[in-house]
Amino acid sequence: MDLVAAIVAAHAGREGPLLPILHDVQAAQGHVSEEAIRTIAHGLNLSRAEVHGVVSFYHDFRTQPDPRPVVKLCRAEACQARGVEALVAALPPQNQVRIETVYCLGLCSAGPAALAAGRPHARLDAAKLAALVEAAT
Amino acid sequence: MSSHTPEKLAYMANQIARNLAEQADPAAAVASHIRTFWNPAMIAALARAGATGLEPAAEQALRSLAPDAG
Amino acid sequence: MITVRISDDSLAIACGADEVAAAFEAAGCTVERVSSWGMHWLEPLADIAGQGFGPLAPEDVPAVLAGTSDKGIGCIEDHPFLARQQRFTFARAGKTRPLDMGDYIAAGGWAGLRAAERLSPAEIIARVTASGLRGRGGAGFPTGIKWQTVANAFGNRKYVVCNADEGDSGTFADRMVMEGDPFMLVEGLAIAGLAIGAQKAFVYIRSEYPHAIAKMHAAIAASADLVAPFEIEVRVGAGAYVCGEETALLNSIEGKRGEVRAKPPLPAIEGLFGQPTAVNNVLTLAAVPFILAQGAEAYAAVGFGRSRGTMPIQLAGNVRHGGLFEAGFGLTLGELVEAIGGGTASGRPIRAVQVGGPLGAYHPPSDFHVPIDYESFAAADGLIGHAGLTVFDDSVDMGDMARFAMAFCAAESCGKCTPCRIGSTRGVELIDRLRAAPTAGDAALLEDLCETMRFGSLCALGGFTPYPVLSALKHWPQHFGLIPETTP
Amino acid sequence: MGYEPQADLGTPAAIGAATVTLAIDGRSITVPPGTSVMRAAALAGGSIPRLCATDSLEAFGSCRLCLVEIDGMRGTPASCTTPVAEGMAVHTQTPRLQTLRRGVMELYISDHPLDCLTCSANGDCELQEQAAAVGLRDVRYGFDGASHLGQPVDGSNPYFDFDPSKCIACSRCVRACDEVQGTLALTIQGRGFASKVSAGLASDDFLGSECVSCGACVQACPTATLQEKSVKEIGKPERSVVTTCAYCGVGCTFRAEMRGEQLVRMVPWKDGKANHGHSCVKGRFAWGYAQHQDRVLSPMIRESIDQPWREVSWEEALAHTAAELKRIAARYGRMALGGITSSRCTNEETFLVQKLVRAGFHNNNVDTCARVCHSPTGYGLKTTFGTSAGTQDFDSVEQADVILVIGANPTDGHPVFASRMKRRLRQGAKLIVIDPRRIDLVRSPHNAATHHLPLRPGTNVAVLTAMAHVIVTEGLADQAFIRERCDADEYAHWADFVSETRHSPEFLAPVTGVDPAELRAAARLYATGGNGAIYYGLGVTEHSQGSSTVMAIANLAMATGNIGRPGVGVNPLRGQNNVQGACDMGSFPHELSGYRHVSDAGVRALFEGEWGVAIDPEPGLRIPNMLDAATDGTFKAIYIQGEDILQSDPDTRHVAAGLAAMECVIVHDLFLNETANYAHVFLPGSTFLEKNGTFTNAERRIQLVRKVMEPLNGYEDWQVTQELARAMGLDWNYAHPREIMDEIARLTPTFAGVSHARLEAEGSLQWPVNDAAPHGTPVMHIDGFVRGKGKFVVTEYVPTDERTGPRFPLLLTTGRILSQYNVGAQTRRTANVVWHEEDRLEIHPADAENRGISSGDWVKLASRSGETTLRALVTDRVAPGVVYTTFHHPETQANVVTTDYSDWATNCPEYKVTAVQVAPSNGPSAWQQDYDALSHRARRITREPAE
Repeated sequence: MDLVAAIVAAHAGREGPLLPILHDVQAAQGHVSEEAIRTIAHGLNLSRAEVHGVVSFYHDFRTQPDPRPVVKLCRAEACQARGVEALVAALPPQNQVRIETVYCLGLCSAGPAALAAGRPHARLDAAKLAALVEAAT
Repeated sequence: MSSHTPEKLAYMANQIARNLAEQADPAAAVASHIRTFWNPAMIAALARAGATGLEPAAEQALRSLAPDAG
Repeated sequence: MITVRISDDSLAIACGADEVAAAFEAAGCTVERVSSWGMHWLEPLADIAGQGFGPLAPEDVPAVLAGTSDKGIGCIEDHPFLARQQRFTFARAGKTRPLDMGDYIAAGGWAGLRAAERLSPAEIIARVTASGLRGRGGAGFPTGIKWQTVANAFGNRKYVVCNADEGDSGTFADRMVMEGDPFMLVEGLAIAGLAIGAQKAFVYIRSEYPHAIAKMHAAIAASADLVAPFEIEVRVGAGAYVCGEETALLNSIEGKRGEVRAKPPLPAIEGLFGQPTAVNNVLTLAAVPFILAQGAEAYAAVGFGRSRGTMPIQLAGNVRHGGLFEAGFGLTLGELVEAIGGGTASGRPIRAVQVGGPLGAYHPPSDFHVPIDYESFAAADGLIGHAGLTVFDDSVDMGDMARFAMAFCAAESCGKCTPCRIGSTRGVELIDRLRAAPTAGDAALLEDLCETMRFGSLCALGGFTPYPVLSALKHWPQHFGLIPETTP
Repeated sequence: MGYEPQADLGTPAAIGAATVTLAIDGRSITVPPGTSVMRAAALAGGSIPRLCATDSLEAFGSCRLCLVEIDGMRGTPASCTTPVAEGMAVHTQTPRLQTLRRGVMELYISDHPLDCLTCSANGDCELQEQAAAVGLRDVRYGFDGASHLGQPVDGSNPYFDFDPSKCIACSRCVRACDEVQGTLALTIQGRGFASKVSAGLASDDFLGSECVSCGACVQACPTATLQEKSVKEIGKPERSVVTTCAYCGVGCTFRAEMRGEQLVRMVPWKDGKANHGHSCVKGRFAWGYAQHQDRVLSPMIRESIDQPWREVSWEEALAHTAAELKRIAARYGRMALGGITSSRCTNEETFLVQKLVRAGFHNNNVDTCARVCHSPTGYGLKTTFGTSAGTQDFDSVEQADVILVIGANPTDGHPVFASRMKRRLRQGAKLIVIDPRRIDLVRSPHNAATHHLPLRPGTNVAVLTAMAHVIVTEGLADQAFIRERCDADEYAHWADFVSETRHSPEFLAPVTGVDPAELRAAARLYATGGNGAIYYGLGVTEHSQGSSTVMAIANLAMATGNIGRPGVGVNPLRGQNNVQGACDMGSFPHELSGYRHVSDAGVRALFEGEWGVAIDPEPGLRIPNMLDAATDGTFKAIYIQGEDILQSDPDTRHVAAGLAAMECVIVHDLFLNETANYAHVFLPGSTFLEKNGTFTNAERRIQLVRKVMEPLNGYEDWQVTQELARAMGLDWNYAHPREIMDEIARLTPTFAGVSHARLEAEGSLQWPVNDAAPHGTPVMHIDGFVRGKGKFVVTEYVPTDERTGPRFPLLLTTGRILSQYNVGAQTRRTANVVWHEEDRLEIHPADAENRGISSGDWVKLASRSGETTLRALVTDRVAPGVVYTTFHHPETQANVVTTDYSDWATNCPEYKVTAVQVAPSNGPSAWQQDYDALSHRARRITREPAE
């Protein structure tokens, strides 16, 4: 059985298993491919349109692979109040790291904040953010 | 295969007989069925050919439908 | 051997708590990782026999241990920021190890559930109703009445759903509960289950909170026997702010697109998988163990008007003393951001405070007299929402913030209803056009658009986005070029 | 009738009595609880603007145009999602609401092309209509902002285009696919402003998606986003006529929308009692055959089949035909003539053909294509219940708790009913499927059978008897029902019989191949799961034990008390549009209309009095008997209306031999079909669009067929039959089919109350319609069986004589596919071929592997009757040892392979079980090559100027 089918089988019997499955597939393969969508749809007895609709709704799921490391940078109001937009403007151009905008990491009293490799970072300034991006590559 | 032959009619009668074998009076059931659905020419053709190869219920039915059968 | 208590809250970690803890361990100390006191500007904060030191960096450790550090803040519990609070929900904050069952029990954990187990469902609901507890998610609906509706509804199966998809910028109380006192939430869920006759609870946590997800998983596993046969399951969101809307959240748990459902039917009647469902916010459920353990009166004794009990207020953004401040309703906005928050972190004057997250209004200092309670803020064209206060200094361009409000709505709109789906995009374009070439016509169109979104949208995302936009337009028209910029 | 869209009340009707009174803009109205404010307003004669609401779909609440103000309620609730409440005071037109609605519409139009004048939906566009209704005059946002304009049109579906630039994201198409059709092929992709309708995955187009082209999305679309290509090509319809579909036995009602004499589109009619506004790819779109160039419009004759056809005038054709028939009767006797009525023609036409045989040919040699499909249903249900028809209406399925489908593939064969069944299943009803093949119902998005019993073809009776064994021996029978409603002695006899150990699931498992535990569980579910409803098709009837199987089904229903109320019953799914009607009209050789035996002197007297001729009291020949008699030289002439027996009947070579032995074969059809290769007279037929009359669907529902356009050949089919009768000297003078129906009503007690006038007034009637049931009979046998007591019939399992062996180790079973219909004469002449351009042989991977066969390979399919070649499709839908094919394409010649075995009681052919071998092949079989040559030769036409 292929990996996606195994993930589907592992969640079989749960109530509303689609999101947990998509998370696992994305974690395992880095994205949710059309092939994976077909397998999931078949396994859960959903139409592939439905699964596609769900995958495309949530920003966490990607349909194309992108192996670059990710830095999730909060650009919501509290971090804006603490100057995140100036940091973004000052970031040196690079293409090795995917810098994803998120809206709020819950670190609003200590922004600007980011999440990289599962670890949160707060009180960022231009140097710290640049170092974070550098470290992620 | 030429088909409106006595063999085919006998086959049909036997098939009816086998399917009605569990009825209370199989011979009567077969006779009634044939009487209801068969054209008399078919009954006559079967009767002309005689009872050879017929299931007992079919044979009995044929006798009641065509008393002169050979 | 010195025992050092340092938080493992993700904010503390983000500020370097792990490195500080490692430095103390390297220096031979025993380190206990506890929850955060909520004094975020002091994180990482070390607690050595009740004395606080912070914010620390690893290089500060030798001085702390040598007694020569200038980062001492004295007795933590006597700190004025804490001394002014009334902590019901965050009573254990800073004091217990989040996943230590012994700590939880020693600090009064499970007393609420034990009390509930001796009561009938109707009695539990009666106590919650008597406490005056209102939903802390923003709408402020009385919790007891919601539970009663679910309890009365016909269904083969009923659910409790904890909305832990708090995605409002400027709020973090839910995250602190889940990371700092997860058993309390488990206890609240179990009590809710008893009250409404549910067999199962889902805790829907936004994916941006990995630490909260991990702690909740662990706490649920550790307490499974205590709440059995009631089952609790964590569900992780997938990057959709709109799933904080309760019906979108239910769709998401069901594995569907996080689109908002039209109401009626109310989730209490026809909710998760079509069954009666109590959807409650983290803080609401977290308040329940206190009410059951200490009594409805103890809870209701605090508060202001129809807003009873305490409210965990979150001081965020450009504020000197940011963090969690739990108090009865009724403190004014000005007291909170100036006296308690200490003004801006930048030291510049406050220009605006956004109250209630991205969908909350921007309040100028002239609103600082308004007390924090549901009704007073409604009267001031605002809402308290999750009670997150995001402070901005005078470098902020309120035209930018109005534009951002529309852009955020456009980014997070589920797309189901027209005012939000198209209106938010048109809002961004219109604000750009207005600011490039201000006209009275476009200003009026922006107001019309806000009116269309406010009264036409299916849920609060499109419906409340006009709050920040209109408040910015009203109080800072100069930022839209509608009147000349004046220097005060 | 002018062109006028059907009224739309916005949200579906609530069930129940009108008890809630509210005021809408001061007008008081009383409606059932659960009614939306929107619907109540529409019922009160008002109109609330809306775009996402339509009364075929559940309220959605997304467009936000229908906002209202309600006294005592905060804000502006959406009227579509707000239910009425007693005493509610609703305001639908206030300045605030007008501003809001204009604001919403301004947003819509800011993202919509400004091409109304050149848009194919101009004048038939809800967006345009609503923009006018809310008084939008100006789009102040301008048109420079983000938009969805300029996106490419998806024209992959042959019948409709998808133009995303015109989409308003109301989700009506998505919801129609979900709620109405139940395929869930569509979704909204992305979110927010980027929300976009998507068929399947991002890389799918409509044709490549799971879409079955039912048209529900097109129907639901309020703009020109999803629109029929025909509307774009021909233009907006100018007039319309409501008529009944001529495809399957569901009997959908459509509005044929016309521009001049050109059909623009077929739109399912919401008031159609069988389809409630739904449709399938055939009825909705596959009507192009009606004007196909292959239609033969002039009569043709020839002396022998090796000659080319000669076009002649109608007069000559009819005079020649009458002379031939008279000559043959004179030379060979009256029994040498016969006729076949068509299940595709109207009741009136069918009635005339059988009347021609009985009154003009002076014998009862009339049969119908139901012989080869549902004759066992007639026999089996008449024997057990007393009526040769299904017991329920289609609406009944909405109250079923357990649905047992045996030998039917509703999603392909009866798609519109299947959608309703699937909706009921999504609501929680349980499903049992008994079928050798894993049909779509067994598992498709959002529904799955609780039990699938993949039996070995030919063992239906054994499986059903084993189910009865479980029900009786486990004490699950409904004793009260049996005591009150059934013959006690017969029940006791039957109960003893089924209780025998030899009928246990375990004992029969080696025969049936069905897991005994699964069979027991299925039997328990059917017996105890609430309302149990059985639906069956040709997988039941087309067996040597077809009649026994029908009776075994009836036995099960009676034993469990599942008869005589909504939600239960025994429901044959009829293949062709008028199978029920053709049978009702006296098309069988042994009975007159209304299923009365020719031997009944009283009945004959009635007909003899009306027709003025003596009726032969003896049963005539059935189709296979006629063909047998032809090969024996005693049967010489046949009039075949609207049936292609050469392609559709089994054992093609035998059929060909029979036809070739006749002296006058008269084919009355739209096209030069396969049977016409053996014909001497060809009489052009008319399509259902060209005639008046009635069809009777599978639920006994009689519905009007209305003439939409003039017959291209000049005559409706009933007129041709009448002219032939007159040429033979009969004094027939019907001016309109309504007069034929009046005669049917006079002669047929179950039709006593039927007339075209009543059908016009009431839409449809389900027979019996008579003094006892003046408004018809949706559910039969409510207070008692038509025959009195229900009759349990012992159904001994007698295996078919068709056996697998070393030469023919596999079992072939046949069926149909959604996009094609029967022999394909109609659907092959439409764009439906894109979905099914050839018949394929489904074979299990293990069997394919053993034979070195891959999907797409040509294979030889051989039985003791003959062999043919076709391409393989390797799939585990079929069990090992079983192969399957459809028979829609004449090239396939699937019936060369089927045998002459047939049902013991009715001679319905055993299409569903043929022992075969499959082997790789290089090309067509010898028969296919010979036939192809003959077919080519036989279709030559010499065109001489007529007259």
